[in-house]
Amino acid sequence: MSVAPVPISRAAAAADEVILRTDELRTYFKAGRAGVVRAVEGVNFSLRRGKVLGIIGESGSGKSVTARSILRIIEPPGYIAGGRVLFKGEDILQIPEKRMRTIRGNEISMIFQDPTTSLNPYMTIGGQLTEAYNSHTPSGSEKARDEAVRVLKLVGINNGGEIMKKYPCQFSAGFRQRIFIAMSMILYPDVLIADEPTTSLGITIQAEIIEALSEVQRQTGISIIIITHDFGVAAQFSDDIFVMYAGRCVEFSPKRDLLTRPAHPYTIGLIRSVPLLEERKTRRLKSIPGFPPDMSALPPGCPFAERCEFVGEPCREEMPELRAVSGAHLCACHYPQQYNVSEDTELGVF
Amino acid sequence: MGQNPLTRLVGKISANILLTAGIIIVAGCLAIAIAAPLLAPHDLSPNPALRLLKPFREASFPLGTDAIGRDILTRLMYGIRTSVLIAFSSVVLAALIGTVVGVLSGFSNPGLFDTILMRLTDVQMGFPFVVLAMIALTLFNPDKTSIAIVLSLSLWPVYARMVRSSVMLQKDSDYIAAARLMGAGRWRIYTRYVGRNLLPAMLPLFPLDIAGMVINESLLSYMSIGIKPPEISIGNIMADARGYIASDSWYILLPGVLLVIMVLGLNFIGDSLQTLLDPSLRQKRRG
Amino acid sequence: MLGSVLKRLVQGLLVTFCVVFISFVILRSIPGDPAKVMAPNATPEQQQAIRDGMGLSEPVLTQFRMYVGKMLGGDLGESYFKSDSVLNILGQSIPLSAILVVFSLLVSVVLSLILGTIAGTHSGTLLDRLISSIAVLFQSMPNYWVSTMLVILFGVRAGIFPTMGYSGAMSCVLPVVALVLPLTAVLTKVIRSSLIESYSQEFVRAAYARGVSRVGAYFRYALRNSLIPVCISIGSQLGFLIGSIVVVEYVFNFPGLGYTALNAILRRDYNLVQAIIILFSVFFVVVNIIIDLGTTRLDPRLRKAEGEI
Amino acid sequence: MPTGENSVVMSCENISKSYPVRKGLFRRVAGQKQIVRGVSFELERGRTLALVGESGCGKTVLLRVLLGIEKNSGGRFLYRGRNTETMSAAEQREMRLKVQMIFQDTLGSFHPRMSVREALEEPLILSGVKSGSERMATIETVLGQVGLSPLYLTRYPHQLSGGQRQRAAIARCLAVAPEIIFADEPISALDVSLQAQVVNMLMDLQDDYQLSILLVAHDLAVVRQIADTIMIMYLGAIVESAPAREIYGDARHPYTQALLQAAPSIKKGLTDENFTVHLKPGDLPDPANPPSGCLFRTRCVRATALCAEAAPAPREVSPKHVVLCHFAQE
Repeated sequence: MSVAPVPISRAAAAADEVILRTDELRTYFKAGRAGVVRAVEGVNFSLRRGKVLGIIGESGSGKSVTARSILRIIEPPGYIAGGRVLFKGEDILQIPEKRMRTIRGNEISMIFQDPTTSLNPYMTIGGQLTEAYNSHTPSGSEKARDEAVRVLKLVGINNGGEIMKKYPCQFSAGFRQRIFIAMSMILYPDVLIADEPTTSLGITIQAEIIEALSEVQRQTGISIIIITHDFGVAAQFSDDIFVMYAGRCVEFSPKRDLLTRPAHPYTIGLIRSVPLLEERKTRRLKSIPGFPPDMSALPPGCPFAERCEFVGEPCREEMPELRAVSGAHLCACHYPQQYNVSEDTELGVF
Repeated sequence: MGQNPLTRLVGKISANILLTAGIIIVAGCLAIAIAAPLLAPHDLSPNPALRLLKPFREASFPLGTDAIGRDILTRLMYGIRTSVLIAFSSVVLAALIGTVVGVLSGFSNPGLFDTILMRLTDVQMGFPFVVLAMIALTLFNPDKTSIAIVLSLSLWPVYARMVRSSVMLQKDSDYIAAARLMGAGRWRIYTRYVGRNLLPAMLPLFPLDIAGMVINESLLSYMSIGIKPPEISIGNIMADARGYIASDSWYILLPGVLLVIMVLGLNFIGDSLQTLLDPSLRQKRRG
Repeated sequence: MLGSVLKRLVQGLLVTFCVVFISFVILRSIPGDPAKVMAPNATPEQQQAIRDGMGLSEPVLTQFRMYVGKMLGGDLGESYFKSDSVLNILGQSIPLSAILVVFSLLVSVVLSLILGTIAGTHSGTLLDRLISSIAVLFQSMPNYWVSTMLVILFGVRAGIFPTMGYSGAMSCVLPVVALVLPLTAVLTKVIRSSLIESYSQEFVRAAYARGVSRVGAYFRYALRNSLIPVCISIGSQLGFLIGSIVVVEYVFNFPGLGYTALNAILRRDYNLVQAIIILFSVFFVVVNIIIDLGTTRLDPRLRKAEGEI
Repeated sequence: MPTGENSVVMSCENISKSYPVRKGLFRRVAGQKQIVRGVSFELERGRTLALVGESGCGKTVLLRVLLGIEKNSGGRFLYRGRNTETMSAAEQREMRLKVQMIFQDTLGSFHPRMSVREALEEPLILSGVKSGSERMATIETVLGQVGLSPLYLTRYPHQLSGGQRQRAAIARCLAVAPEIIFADEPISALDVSLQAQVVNMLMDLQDDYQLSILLVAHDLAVVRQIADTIMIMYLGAIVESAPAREIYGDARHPYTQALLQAAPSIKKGLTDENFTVHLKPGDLPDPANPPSGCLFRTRCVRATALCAEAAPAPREVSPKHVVLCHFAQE
């Protein structure tokens, strides 16, 4: 593959073209002798070219497993149990491992949650930065170095040459995450998956990192999947939002629809309980009762039924399918709600 | 993280098989050690008529006889008795000394006292055990007590270091801070909080170290600086057998095999406990 | 860098000095009189003369001062029995032991790297369990017994290798084998578990995610990051190896350092014992310094803590 | 909401904490690493004081100093008007029980080999409740207060979920009927759907028992609902301190403004606001080697030559609203 000398904006080329789509993706983990934890159970979403898709979920909801399944880096006892991942129209779950390796880092790359553990402490920054380049395009270390310096500039690091000789421990966590972003951008992939890239960082550093990501996106037109548990991050950064709960998809929609008229009780509950900077009408927060379910012993039916205030008969028996509420707004609920954030008198912020 | 649940599962199963095997072996050895005088088929008097009787020939001397006609099975039973006694007491002694030193050292870290104690363990651990034991055993009369002391001398630094690192890790933990805030005194923190984590950490070490001490004791006796006849140890049976390697090599094989089985049983238990108790193998869930 | 070397050297010197002093005092209090061992039939006056000649009549502290004075001048005294200088005796036995150490270490490291890698990359499989079980088995075999078995199998029965004394390179084969078996077992276990630990790290997953192959991940991530624990354990095994050498040399009557040490102790050959003890502790201190500095060099985080980078 | 006259239950004056920096062969002291720089505040009965700062700003060290886990290097603190240093041992014991702490890492704050029941009994035993049945009664009461089923009593900490453990931790504090609770990021490790539960619970308990809470957090959204007064910490110093409403409506310190700007929010998402950080790029300065003049100037977008020369003095821009900035009035 050749690298475009100057990354051109690919977003304009084909608006609304779907670059990556999952279709009933299922990833399970073997547990015990016969047990299986269905960490991801039938996930469907699509990523539009040049857009940002936010995946929101709590810990254990399967959002990281989804990301790793796309790249096929799930390790035993986990395994992809079924479904398809269509990348540029081709099911990449079916291609041989050897070809998959040419996709990883080259066409789809990934950023991890904690930059203090996702960089090898014993390897220089340069060694890790150029690794993807060298393993995909054997064109000499000189060239790789130049590319690395260029891509470091992209994330706002101007003294790249100097930095490459150093080790990860010599930099702060926020800076390491910047380096990691540069590393995953070195081959200008089409898709970048960011798995909670700011969760372990402070507020201002989080903002800096996401600013850097937006800048990368603006300059290269890359499509991004950002995985987060923070509704605010998803709301500000993404174009589409996908909500996961207990390994299932709950709601998937363009951002504005989802934020103003969420249809799934879980999404509504989240939006109403998120801590806000703005003043609310009531002092108490509206909270979702109960605890997230134990993934190794999920009851049949909708996993949210236990905590849902609108629960009905079918909820405990049958998992609802993802259906259109309006246009591109999909929701998996037997009783999708007619709720409008701006009319919520208890919230009274929007 | 990814491999851990599987590793853990397989580890658990294989640990259990090995654990069971280990427990059976060790229980057998213990039973023999305790009841040797009752179980032994013969007494220990020499019988020149039965010199170097080969094993598996005669039902009443299943493992043969030695150079002066004593039943080898009987002698091995008494040998196990000596081994178990000495190895067990030396490990207990070493663990006691090590715990005291480790706790003191850990709580005084950083400080001169800690530095001195740790350098001391350095010296101790670096010095070849055999040379140390030789010097010590020429200094004292080699009987069971002095051998046990010499053995524990080589072992206590291991415990001291382990306890020290555990104490240092716990010293700054939130749960110790929480206990202090609730008004727990120093003594209560040592016994109820720090101590509670020490024993489980030491547990897998006990069988492993007992195994090591069994070997070391037999080594000393084999080199004629440990248990001296007429007292019996597996080591001095082998020392005796050494004179007959050319003509009767089975003689040295038997006690050796017994020793290996015993040590293997102890190592199985130790390894399995380590796998079962290892917190790093604990399954983590991921979102 | 220089500061930390200096610090460790000072600490090491102190440790060595303590060892020398303690062993000097202990050796002098061992019951048994060299004069009586050397000249059992001499009159008490003659024995006293021997003692005076060796300086044994002086108080222990005075003896120690004299000893250290000579030692710093490079004189470790005469052996009481071999009528040769201690330095000469050591000069003959050290190379023989060194051969054993170097070869057994080399063979063990290579073997355990192969076995440990197989077990570590196939953790949980039958193969892994097989290798691990064999490792436990060899760990459970006492050195001296293995040596004796080797003597029986290859020496007495087959007559392939010499089993007693030193008569050329072939004499080293069996002692090296006896040393290699348990050492390989221990190192295999260490390499296996540190590989598993490295593989569980997030950065290995990150490497896979950017298209690094399994082989690349093994060399650049798993193996490289296991080096430090493996080096540390080789260091601690060296101390253990020295102990094993004494035993193995005893069984094979191999005239190396360990054999010399044992005989010297049995004969109350103070000067020789003392010199060997000094040698052991210096060796140990040096090995520790090398390991310490090596791990610091290898680990950028430690280098940062030391203020090097 | 507590009304009427406010009584100060705890106050501290000019608390500082520094660690010696050792160097060289003989570990001689080469300098001081100042982690906490002259922090003063008053905690009122039934009120919540929030301490907000990013990781590395010294807020956890400040808490540890306040709790006596570490010794302060300067300043003093008063419990109900009495200097804690000159207190008698008995008074100190009494104070210990009245001040309890909720740790950030709930798993780490429980002994891994103690069951929930043992952990909850511990403070009761230490506060001198001799009878076992009395202790059990108290434990059942506090479990009810935090909404945790007594079924969990036999479990070990690692067998509980994060939310359950946080409840158990709060129950452990409540067992000794404290007056003051120090909460170190009590919800930052929790899932979003559980955060609201815990915040609500803290507010309920505060209303019921007139608890005073010192809440440490790293972002301003979390403390929005519960805080009465907010202090913003940077590099060990309080850069702005004000009643909560003023922090959100009229922040004066550039760092506070940057924090507000950087906090993600759904509302900003709806108005298509991008992420922006009003900070100069760079890292938090090394506490052993702080910048001259104003501590914040290396990151401050408004910094001038004056800021490098002189450290700003605290200014009260409106009642109880104190700012540590040369340009606080603008």
